[in-house]
Amino acid sequence: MSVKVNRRKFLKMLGWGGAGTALAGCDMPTTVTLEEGKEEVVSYLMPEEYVIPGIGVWYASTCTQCEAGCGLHGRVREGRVLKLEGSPDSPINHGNTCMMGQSGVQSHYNPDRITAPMMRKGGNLQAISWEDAMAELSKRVGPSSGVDGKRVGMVTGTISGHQSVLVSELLGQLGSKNHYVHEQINTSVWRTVCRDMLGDETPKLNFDKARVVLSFGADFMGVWGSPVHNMGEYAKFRKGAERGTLVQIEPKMTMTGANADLWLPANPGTEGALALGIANFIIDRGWNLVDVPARIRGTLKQYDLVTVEKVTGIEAEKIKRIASLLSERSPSLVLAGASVENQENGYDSVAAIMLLNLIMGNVGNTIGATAKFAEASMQAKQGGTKDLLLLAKALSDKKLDVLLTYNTNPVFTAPDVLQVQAGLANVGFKVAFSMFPDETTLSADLVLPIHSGMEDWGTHVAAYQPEGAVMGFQQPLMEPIHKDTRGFGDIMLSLLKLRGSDFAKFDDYYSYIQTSLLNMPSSIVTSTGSKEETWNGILQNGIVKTKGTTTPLVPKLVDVRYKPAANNSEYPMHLVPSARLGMWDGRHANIPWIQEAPDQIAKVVWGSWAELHPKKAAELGVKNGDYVRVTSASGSVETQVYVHKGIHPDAIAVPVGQGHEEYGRYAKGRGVNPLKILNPIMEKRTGELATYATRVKVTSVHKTGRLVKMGGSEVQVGRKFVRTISSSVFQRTEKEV
Amino acid sequence: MSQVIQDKVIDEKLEWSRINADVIASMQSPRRAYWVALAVCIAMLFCAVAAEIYQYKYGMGSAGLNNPHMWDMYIATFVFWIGMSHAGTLLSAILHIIHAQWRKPIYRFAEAMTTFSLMTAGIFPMIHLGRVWNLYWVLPYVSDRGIWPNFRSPLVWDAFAISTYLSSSALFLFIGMIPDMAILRDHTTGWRKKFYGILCLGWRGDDRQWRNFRRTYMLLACFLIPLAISVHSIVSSDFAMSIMPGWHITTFPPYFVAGALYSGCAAIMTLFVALRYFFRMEEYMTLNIMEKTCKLTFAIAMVWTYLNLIEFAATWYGHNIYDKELLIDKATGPYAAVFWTMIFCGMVVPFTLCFQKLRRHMPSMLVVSILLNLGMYVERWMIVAPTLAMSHQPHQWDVLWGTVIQWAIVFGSFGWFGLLFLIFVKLFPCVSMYEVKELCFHLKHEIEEEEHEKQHAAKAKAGATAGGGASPAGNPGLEGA
Amino acid sequence: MSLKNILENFSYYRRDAEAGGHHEYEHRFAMAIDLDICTGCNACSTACYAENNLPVVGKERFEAGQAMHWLRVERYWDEIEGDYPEQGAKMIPMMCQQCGAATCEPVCPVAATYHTPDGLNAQVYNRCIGSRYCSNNCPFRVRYFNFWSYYEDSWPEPLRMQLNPDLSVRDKGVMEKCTFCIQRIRNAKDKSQREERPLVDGDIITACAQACPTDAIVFGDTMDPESRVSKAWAKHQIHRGPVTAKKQKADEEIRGYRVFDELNVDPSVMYLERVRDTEV
Amino acid sequence: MKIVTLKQLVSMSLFALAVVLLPATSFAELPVPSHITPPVGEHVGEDVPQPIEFPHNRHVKDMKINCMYCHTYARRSKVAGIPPTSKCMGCHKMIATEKPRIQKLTEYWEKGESPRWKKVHDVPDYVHFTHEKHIKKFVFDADFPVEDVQQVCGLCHGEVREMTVAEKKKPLNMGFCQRCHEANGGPGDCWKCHK
Repeated sequence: MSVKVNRRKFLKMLGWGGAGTALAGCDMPTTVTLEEGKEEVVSYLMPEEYVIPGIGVWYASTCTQCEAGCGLHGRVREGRVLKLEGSPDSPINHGNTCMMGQSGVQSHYNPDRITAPMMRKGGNLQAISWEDAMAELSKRVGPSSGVDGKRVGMVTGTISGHQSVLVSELLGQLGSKNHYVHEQINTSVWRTVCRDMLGDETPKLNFDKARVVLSFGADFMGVWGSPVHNMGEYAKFRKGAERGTLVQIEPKMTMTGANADLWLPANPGTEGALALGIANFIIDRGWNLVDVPARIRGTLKQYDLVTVEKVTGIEAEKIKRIASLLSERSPSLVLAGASVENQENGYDSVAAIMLLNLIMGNVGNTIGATAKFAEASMQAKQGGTKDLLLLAKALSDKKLDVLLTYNTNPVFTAPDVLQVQAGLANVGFKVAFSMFPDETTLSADLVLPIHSGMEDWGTHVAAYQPEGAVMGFQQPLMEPIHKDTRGFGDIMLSLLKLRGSDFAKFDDYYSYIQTSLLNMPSSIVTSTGSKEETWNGILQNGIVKTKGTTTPLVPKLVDVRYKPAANNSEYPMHLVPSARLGMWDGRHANIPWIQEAPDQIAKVVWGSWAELHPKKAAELGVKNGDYVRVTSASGSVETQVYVHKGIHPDAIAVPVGQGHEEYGRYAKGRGVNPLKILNPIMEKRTGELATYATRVKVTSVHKTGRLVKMGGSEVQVGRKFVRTISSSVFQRTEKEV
Repeated sequence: MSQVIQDKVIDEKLEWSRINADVIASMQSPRRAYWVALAVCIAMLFCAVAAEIYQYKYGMGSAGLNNPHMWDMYIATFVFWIGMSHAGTLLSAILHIIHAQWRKPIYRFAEAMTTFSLMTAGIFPMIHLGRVWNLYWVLPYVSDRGIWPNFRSPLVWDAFAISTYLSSSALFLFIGMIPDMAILRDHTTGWRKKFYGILCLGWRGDDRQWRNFRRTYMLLACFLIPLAISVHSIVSSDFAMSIMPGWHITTFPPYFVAGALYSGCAAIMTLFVALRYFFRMEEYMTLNIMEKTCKLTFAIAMVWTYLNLIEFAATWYGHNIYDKELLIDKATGPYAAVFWTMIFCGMVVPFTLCFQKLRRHMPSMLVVSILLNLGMYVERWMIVAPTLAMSHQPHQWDVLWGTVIQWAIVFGSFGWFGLLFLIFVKLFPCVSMYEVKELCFHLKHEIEEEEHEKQHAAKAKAGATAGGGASPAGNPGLEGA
Repeated sequence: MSLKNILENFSYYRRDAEAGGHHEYEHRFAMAIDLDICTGCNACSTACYAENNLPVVGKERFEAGQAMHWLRVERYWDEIEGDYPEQGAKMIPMMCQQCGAATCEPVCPVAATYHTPDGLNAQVYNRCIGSRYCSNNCPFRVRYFNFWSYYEDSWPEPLRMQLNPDLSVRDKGVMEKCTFCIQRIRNAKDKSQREERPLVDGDIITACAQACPTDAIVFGDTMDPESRVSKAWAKHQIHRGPVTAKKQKADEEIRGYRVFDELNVDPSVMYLERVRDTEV
Repeated sequence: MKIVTLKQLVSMSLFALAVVLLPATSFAELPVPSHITPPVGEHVGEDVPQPIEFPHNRHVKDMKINCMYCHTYARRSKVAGIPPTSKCMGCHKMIATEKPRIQKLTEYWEKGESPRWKKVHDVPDYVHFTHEKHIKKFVFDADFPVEDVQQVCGLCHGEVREMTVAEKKKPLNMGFCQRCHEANGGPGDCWKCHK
């Protein structure tokens, strides 16, 4: 096959012989084999100068575990990738990784990967050959299929780079405008507010310049934005000449909250009021650094301390302290995250919060402009939950005949009331490009197994580009483990070729990327040296630095029409479908390391739990390990309780990620999925799904069990494991030396 | 009645031939209860063997052990059995040296108990090893690899101490049986005759043999006493040498020795009642002997209680916060029930031994002795488990109650011990015939002499009333000589 | 070691523990972990799983307390009166502290755990007979025992291909623990030897320190006065050896401390106290 | 102290006997490099069938090919490495192409596969032996002539030049290693080999 030959040609050039997964003269650890002639040794077919059996070689690539686009180095020994580390060259992660990046290898080597194309025959998915699969594709979406382009849809996760170009090309070729980009964990509302108030969707957050970070539910170390980058910046923020102070306001303690100097839960959904109250106090005292028009001032007047205390449940004294902190220790950085964004009033709350940045003069200081990747078609198409709602509507309205899914799992993430699973039945032909048998994939009619991030080519342009516009370059770290998987790009190319196009000249995705990267216009990259040198440089670094376009921020005050959410006596509690670094939106539930890694706060493993405040737990008469039923208007889930004080007494947090009905041996049938019981409430201004707005009631089901968590005692019992000193002492002993 | 007669532990009029006949008969036709006990023991052992096979195959996790609880009941049971072994040494060696005659009818089975409880104890370090097939690495043998065990480790000391103690106590048991073997050789037929013939090592009972025998026996007894004390001190150093709260205690060696003697005595009481019943030994294992055993047990119980309280006090007034916390946790935490069981059984129950009526009531003594044993078992458990459950590191605090596998093996060890013991008493005389004869002989003499003295005194008295004068038999003071 | 040897070198064998005691050290690897910037994100722990062939034990065995996380991130709550933990949670990555006066070492009956010339507590898996005394005697409880044959079901094919061939996969009945990534130390030493240069600070980086998104973990050799970790130890007035009066910190408010220092086990991991702005 | 087990004693004395009694039939022994105290121990290897019966004797004795010509990684890595098939083909495209073994090799080559050799000198997986260190110490650092390297290799691998397919001739157990380490000043730290 011609594809194969070209791949080989490349591999040879890279110096990475065709040993594949065979273990060349190596010692694969088994238990004890002392017998002579029991183990096999296989040599390389062709030797390569710097590949020595027994010595690992590091190759650069890009992480595909989330959308942040961190650079990776993968250790390859005897043709197997063993360990991933952050690439020090990457401006996004600076050599570091999070636990998801570390566990990329387990995604790649996952025992539950789909190894052959499958087609639905008589209700069941059955393995077929690639030839048959491609024939079927051609039959259903090819030129002779007579498919109506307008009735073709594609749903993906956040997508960027050349993959994005191919997807757009394909949909364009078919005449479809239905590209749904669904990402359960997103910052859509924040982005919209940034666009409206700052003129840039993804402004650069200079944690290192900030002396105070006031975060309203933004778990920026966990699942908000680019976590590894943010954590690196956070370290600078703490280690700077003056130690920065972090104040976190959120209904359930996230990892970021756990690191805060002051952690407070405002009544869920009232964070906007709190922000306005702080703004009002600041303006009242004349501490604001930027003038505020009288119009806005008038709105703010209603938010006096007494009212705000009543609405938010946060003591006036604390509000005053936060306000004075912002003024005394300017510049600051004020952020808003999931628990604020995903309320019915999310946009207005975030806008109120952004107002603080504007009046304290943070814009242009701690909030700066980022460079954008110059080629718009390759920029990240960032997903949200709005597209999920649109998809659900299109499905129920029977507007789609063909649906392609890639890198997202709407059947798992969509609330039950949206009836995505049922809606899929209305689609005549569903094609899933997938590595794993997840819920969406198994609802498809044709399943095309794709390469893992460690086997495939690709380019990734991160949405958040903190230090100049770069493109992450993803290259195979080893030969495909399974012989019947194919690259996503390769399949897209062959789909494009069905109708004949400019892409016909490329043998495979690799040659397309190579040609494209080597022929980037000089407006994007400054190329020095020969093409071969450039290409080798890309392979070596794993990133392509480009000339980004930067547009300065234009701060603009908008009217804040904040309205707190109404109370609900039938469902008194707020459901917090919390996400965490690691499990993300549930896509990593099939990775054993992630399942076994305890939640950062509750320390629970291998399952679901519900976090409750001791007050509420006492009211309900439950303790750790007891089961409760969490009921919303749209359904209910039953899970064990973990009681701690890091949660608002009126909130119950059920983590997202578990409760898979499919998705391989590690994920299937484990825990519950709180997303399923969400009410279909929309954030009013952006149309996103307000995932934090669902109200629930909690009842004890009088069943108990042992909560499987790490750690015996929850407190140090007088031991000196973690000691705490005040920052004034710290300032004296370490910063002034 | 005179003191001698009142305290006499056996009917001195027993004929020697009857002693032989009775003891030999006991080896031939015990009561049915014996067979029941044997069957129960075999069943228990069978459970343990099955559990151990499972554990061997799948790993120590099947015992429910986990990160804080690296040791649990296996080690507690090990210490328990080691402790029990001390009674035999106490009865036969210590009491032998101090010429306590009443030990004679019961020391044989106590010695057997020593050997068998050591054999039971010795199994536990093996059961508890993760890789038991490499057990021999603990022994200092000349290895091809040129490596040695770590002589600093108390576990290596254990290996030495236990094997030495086991071989010495087995030897002591065997030596003590030689004259009885000869009796059995002379009174049995068939394979038994051959069997005992080999074991009696050509005993003829001449003077030279008796003289050598006595010397050897005394020598071994003297050797065994310090050994017994050192063994349990070494076992205690498994704990005392560590850094853990509740283990790192200076008084552990005497405390362990006292506990050992205590549980040994309690076990003797149990077996006393059992054997007395099984083999119709009422004439040999008399209530007077039981009384003496009870008094001894009570004394040791008080020593143990004292040492235990001392330990608490030292912890309480000491400045080791971890120790103190642990003590409070023991008394109030998840193990509180077990802890108070130990206090009750170990410190309160022995006071029942103060009552003569109870002491002479065999069923009560069976219950009391079992309670004491239970107390001593949970004492060992209370040493091992709470320290691990609530040590320095609160993050790893955990309470463990064991799994079926662990319990099965622990129970099975009683079956194993019982089996060995029951086979022993069936195969060998559980009452030392020659020593009982000696006892009767001495007793008869003592009584005769006393009678004699009495008569003399009566005569003298009569003489005195009749008109006084010197004793016709001369100096009465010489008679005792 | 003959008596003559002991007599001749008496003063040598009586060296101060800070100078290495009776050990002949080539290196003394150590860490400094800043708890102020440690976020508790668990990247280190996962990196450790990836690097050191740590088995995934599954829910039931995790529940039984038989997990094998050499490096665990412990989370403690403040003992507070109020309604909310306003200072967040306390996170501490806890791994083998590679004590200079390790309590695990003397108790192993077969010397499977011993002190290496690199200043580490070695655990020789193939020598271990599984008496588990070492773990019992570890105040930090950071030794993990293979209660089951985890390798049999932890890495179903093709997950097995990820296993690091630089170190053994452990079978049941064997104790194991953090090694400060001995295989990385070895590879770095081999590399420096190959390049005929001395080992310099930064050549060796453990998997946890490498992964840490905030670089809270600093790893290095305290015998090299120029290393980052030496400087951190010196700055925070933490010294090798047991805590004696002369080695007490001059300023109690300086952040460095070693966990359970009062037990005089001479841990090789220095933690820096968590800082909280108490004025907000 | 050198410790010799009974088994080794017997096998050594048998070996010595054989050397004494059968001088005519026995081949000239491989000289031991003077700077090395050789490890002591003998082993009777099993016959390990290989996919191709590679004649070491032909290559080593007759052709005088250096060990490290084919096992090229020995001086650079912990594993000596089986030579890549391309290396075999480098000569055997031209040489001895008519021989059945070579034809078999050519078959492999044309299929683009490497033969799946059976490992003969296997140590348990918890032993991390490294060729590199040994070659460095005994050959390069000792200025030992590289052309005689088989004398060094032979200490552990036996007289490969007399074998066709490799056979295990030395016990390669810990005692064997340990005695040599003691005699030649190798490291005594457990973690040097076990980790």
